[in-house]
Amino acid sequence: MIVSKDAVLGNVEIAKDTFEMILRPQHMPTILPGQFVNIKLDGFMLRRPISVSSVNHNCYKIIYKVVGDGTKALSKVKKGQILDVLEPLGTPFPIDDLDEVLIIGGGVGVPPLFEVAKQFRDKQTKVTVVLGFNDKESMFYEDDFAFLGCDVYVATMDGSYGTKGTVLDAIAEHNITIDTIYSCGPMRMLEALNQTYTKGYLSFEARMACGIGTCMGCVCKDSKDKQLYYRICKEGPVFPIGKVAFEC
Amino acid sequence: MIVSKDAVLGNVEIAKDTFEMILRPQHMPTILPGQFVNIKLDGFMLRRPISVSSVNHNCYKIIYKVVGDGTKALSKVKKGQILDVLEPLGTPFPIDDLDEVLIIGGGVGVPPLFEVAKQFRDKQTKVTVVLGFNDKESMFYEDDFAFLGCDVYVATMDGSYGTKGTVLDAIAEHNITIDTIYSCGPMRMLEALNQTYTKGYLSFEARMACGIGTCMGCVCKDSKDKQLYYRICKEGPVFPIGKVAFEC
Amino acid sequence: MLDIKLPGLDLKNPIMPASGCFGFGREYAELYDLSILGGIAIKSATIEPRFGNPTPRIAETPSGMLNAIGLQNPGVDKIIETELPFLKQYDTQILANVAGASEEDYIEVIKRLNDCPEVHAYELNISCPNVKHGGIGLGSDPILAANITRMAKAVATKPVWVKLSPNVTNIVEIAKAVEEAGADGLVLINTLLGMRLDLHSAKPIIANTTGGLSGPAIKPIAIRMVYQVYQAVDVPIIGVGGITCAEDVLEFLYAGASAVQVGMYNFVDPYICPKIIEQLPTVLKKYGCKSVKDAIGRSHV
Amino acid sequence: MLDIKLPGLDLKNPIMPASGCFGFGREYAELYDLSILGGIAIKSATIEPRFGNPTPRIAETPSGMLNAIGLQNPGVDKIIETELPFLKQYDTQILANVAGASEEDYIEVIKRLNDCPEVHAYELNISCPNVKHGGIGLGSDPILAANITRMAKAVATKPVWVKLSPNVTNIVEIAKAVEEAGADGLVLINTLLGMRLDLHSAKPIIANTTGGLSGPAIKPIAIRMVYQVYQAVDVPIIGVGGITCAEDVLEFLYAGASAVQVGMYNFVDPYICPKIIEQLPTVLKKYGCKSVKDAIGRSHV
Ligand SMILES: Cc1cc2nc3c(=O)[nH]c(=O)nc-3n(C[C@H](O)[C@H](O)[C@H](O)COP(=O)(O)OP(=O)(O)OC[C@H]3O[C@@H](n4cnc5c(N)ncnc54)[C@H](O)[C@@H]3O)c2cc1C
Ligand SMILES: Cc1cc2nc3c(=O)[nH]c(=O)nc-3n(C[C@H](O)[C@H](O)[C@H](O)COP(=O)(O)OP(=O)(O)OC[C@H]3O[C@@H](n4cnc5c(N)ncnc54)[C@H](O)[C@@H]3O)c2cc1C
Ligand SMILES: Cc1cc2nc3c(=O)[nH]c(=O)nc-3n(C[C@H](O)[C@H](O)[C@H](O)COP(=O)(O)O)c2cc1C
Ligand SMILES: Cc1cc2nc3c(=O)[nH]c(=O)nc-3n(C[C@H](O)[C@H](O)[C@H](O)COP(=O)(O)O)c2cc1C
Ligand code: FES
Ligand code: FES
Repeated sequence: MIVSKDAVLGNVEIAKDTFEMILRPQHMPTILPGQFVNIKLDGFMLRRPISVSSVNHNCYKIIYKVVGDGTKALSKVKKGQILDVLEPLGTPFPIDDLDEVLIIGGGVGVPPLFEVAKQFRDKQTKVTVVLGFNDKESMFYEDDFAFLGCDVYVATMDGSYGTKGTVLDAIAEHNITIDTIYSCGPMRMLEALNQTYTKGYLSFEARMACGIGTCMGCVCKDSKDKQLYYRICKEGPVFPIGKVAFEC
Repeated sequence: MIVSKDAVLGNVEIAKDTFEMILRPQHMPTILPGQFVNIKLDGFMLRRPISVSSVNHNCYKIIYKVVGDGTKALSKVKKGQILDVLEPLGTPFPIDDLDEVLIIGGGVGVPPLFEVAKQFRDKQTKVTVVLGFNDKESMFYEDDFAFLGCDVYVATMDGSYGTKGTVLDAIAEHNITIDTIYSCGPMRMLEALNQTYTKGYLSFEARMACGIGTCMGCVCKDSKDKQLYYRICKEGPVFPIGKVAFEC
Repeated sequence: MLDIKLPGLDLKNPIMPASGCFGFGREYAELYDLSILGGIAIKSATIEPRFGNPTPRIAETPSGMLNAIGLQNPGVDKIIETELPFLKQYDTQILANVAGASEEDYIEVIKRLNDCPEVHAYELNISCPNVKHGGIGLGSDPILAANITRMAKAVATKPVWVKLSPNVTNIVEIAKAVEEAGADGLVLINTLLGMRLDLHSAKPIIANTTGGLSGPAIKPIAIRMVYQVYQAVDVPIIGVGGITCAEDVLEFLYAGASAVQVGMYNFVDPYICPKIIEQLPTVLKKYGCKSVKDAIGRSHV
Repeated sequence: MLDIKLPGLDLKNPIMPASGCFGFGREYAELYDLSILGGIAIKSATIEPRFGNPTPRIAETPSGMLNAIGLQNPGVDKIIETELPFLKQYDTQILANVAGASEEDYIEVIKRLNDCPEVHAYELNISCPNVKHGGIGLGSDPILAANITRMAKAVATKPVWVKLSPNVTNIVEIAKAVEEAGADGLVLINTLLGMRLDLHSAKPIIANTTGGLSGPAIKPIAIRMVYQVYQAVDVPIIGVGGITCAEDVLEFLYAGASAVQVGMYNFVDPYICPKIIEQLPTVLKKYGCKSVKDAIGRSHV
């Protein structure tokens, strides 16, 4: 982990209230799929954790949705500005040796999965992607996943694009039977997947103060041993499916 | 008084830690000599009161010294930025009918006196100016007053320019006997002038919250009637010499 | 949608400027029509005119400010003579904030204001941290707080609201004592006692040493106190502390306030009260509240 | 110039991370050498391991944050077994923060830590607002506070510092009671009880309803309390609350603190402690202080 001054190379709206930002660190660290960065914004006390969606030689991308004052301020940041960022944080998705894998992303849970798909495709793994959004306007990255050579299916809650309903509805409709999943998205989606699948990884969110494992703000319990806990910012955000308890 | 979004047309360092900023209101109000504006800065709770130093058709100037975090932030403002400003505030210097007048400014008390000098010169009044600074590097506006056609004398505390000592030392050295003064500067200087002169006006400072007369943060007492008080932001900052008590 | 009827206060909307942050309205009347305000809590009135504390009385703090005005006011007689007639021209509700150095002072101020039709209710300031022998003692002891409330109720011809101090171990205890003593409503909170030192002189910036902390910095404390007190009392609550926007108002309503006061933010944005009044319907709707009444105490259901 | 000798704590500089804001140092040890720190106040230790409160435990506030961790910690035995040996490698002073659900718990934790040479002094946390039957009661009553202090002193083989709660009517009364009961020093302040509501759900953001407010927002309150307590007691004070820079440290020293703790700002800038230590000599000099000792209590002379 480093504290970096990252230069903003771009910051554009790619879907409804959803922005893609390119950041160039002073010294590019190794960032693995599923890791996140923690961004300081002027006028806000706590940093904002955002997943890295894609990594290049000397820069990386994030995709974020404007949901409150902090992400609104982030959306106003201009090309050329410098941001104070802790990077990278958290335990990544392991890119296991697999013949095929199912990637399931919901809303702003989609971003970290793009780098996952990229790295699996680099290893020739067959990648099937199911993306869930509220509506067509909120959708992003369908084409980008396709360009990697993934099979991509989309579900929207209002049926304005793809399957009407959740990612599980899309999986059923298209008879997708791949049993190893890599997923990130809203809690309810993760909980449903946790009950349906037994192999793969889920990535979680939590309100964080430090993002580096000291404040104990972001903990979750082990699914079996209620004395055992994990820090989502440190042992997570990625956990093997079934490892983490959903009530907390 | 209006709440205005003022465009910054310039912001340059004109002496040690001393900046001159040009502001253009959306709709230029009438600003009289000695009045001040109250500037909101991002990240600061209270506005910063700064005197107007010079007025033009659709814009005005302020001169400020970097003494703390707020004025430091102000010094970082870039040309083209928009500031949230209450303007104009306070009771101005009356530009009385006089044959000659002595203007005495100390440090960042100098700025409001420039518009005073300008308006007296427009009325053909003979204007003598005595400016006091800590040192030569902190000096500003000697030439500008001269260009208006004023006789200008300077004192510096360390003797690096003009008379060594205070404005009173310069007045003594140059045998200036004009008895009506217009002055602004540090409290100790105003207090000394208050004891020496009986005609003219002094402009005061105080820590302010509202700047418009409601919070009672900035009051001073009448020099005779200890039950009577004035709000420096409203009845002031300019008072006839002798009117205001110095202990408070 | 915005109206709410409270003891003595028939508010067209739940927004009023807080005592000490609006004077007697004269300066703001130059900016907008005061009749749009739900009400106005006027500056604390005392029996004698008061000059207040020495200056500096103001210091900035992170997301807040300190003040030690010391209840400067022209005295109740002068207020009756010059300020209330001025306020009379506006169609709004006047909450007269009452303060004093002794219980007798409070009672005397109330007696003189009883005959003024311009005043709709009283706000007993038993919580000002800036007066030496004054309110602070009353506000931090449940027995003293109940006592002054009872005395005020005995003479007052209008409803009595009591404004509590947050500088206490147990706000609920005080609130209950005051309710039991007959208070018609509670106002929460006054300022927290704070201090800033000047790094050059090493002395307090505020001449009076300490000052009252207000602004967004204290909002989480105010919300907590309104929330706790709402669960313990039946009288209505007016919430105050750190409000800067309509969303803040909604948070106070949810916590249990029936109306709110806006304090120091009037200094930052002199148009803040009209702005909030304008935005409140949109914000209520955005979060699914049909009216102000619908939002009150929503956190507790 | 920066060194200061306090009961149990021989500090090379007056800067230590505050309890709960630095874990047991492991994460920060990856960033810098912990030996540069004056000391470390480690996370509260309880007898049993504690999971703490449900999540969310964190909320942002203007110039501050709320937390309701609930004293999550692995329990004193595990701390002795795995954390203290880790900290032993660093040349710094360890202030072991002690908490519990009952007086007996505190005493038992102290007994177990008595034999650990890694621990230089105790910090009794009688002020955590996030434990139900726990510290908060102790910290808000002078008799209870004095009692637990006396009990701790009776068994402790190392100096006992007592960390006070700001959620009280009269901090001076508590401080004096604790001093009289034998405390070797005082730590001021813990967090203020606050709350935030979610506008969508109308429910508290913090699952535990309320949380402890920390950060720059509370600094004026902390400074005021250190200032007041300094005038009333003879034991040294460690100041904490809202420190973000060396200037803030100086303000606490002036108010009467002999050393300080940095809390939540470690989360904002993980390098804040080394930065402050580096800048402190310059800042002391700028304001005319020859040393830390020279600055302590300067506001009072
Ligand atoms: C590991 C991790 C990875 C994330 N990756 C992404 C991403 O790639 N794209 C994206 O759009 N969002 C992502 N999020 C969620 C993102 O952090 C929040 O949407 C954001 O912090 C909201 O800030 P705000 O100021 O706009 O909202 P506000 O509600 O005003 O924020 C107030 C406080 O709550 C916290 N907060 C609010 N919502 C969340 C949330 N859902 N999760 C965590 N903290 C929250 C904020 O950080 C802040 O401290 C991620 C969160 C985590 C923990
Ligand atoms: C009517 C009036 C006119 C002024 N005109 C000028 C001018 O033309 N040029 C100029 O350089 N300065 C002027 N000042 C002083 C200027 O307002 C302060 O230097 C400035 O507010 C300092 O802000 P800061 O954040 O840099 O300092 P900080 O010390 O960090 O400010 C903290 C707080 O203290 C207040 N404060 C600090 N010093 C002063 C002061 N001397 N007077 C009033 N408030 C203060 C600030 O406004 C702020 O609220 C004027 C002040 C007043 C009252
Ligand atoms: C400058 C100033 C003066 C105040 N004077 C009074 C007063 O006279 N009587 C009173 O009851 N409260 C007074 N208060 C407290 C406010 O009414 C209010 O309770 C407090 O400021 C918290 O609200 P805020 O955070 O919105 O400012 C004053 C506050 C300020 C900032
Ligand atoms: C996340 C968090 C956890 C804390 N845990 C503890 C604790 O276990 N024991 C304790 O005595 N204080 C605890 N505190 C309080 C701090 O030690 C400190 O007193 C307080 O945060 C004020 O300092 P600050 O404003 O610099 O954060 C905690 C504070 C935070 C923010
Ligand atoms: S956010 Fe602090 S431990 Fe995870
Ligand atoms: S600054 Fe508020 S009355 Fe003058």
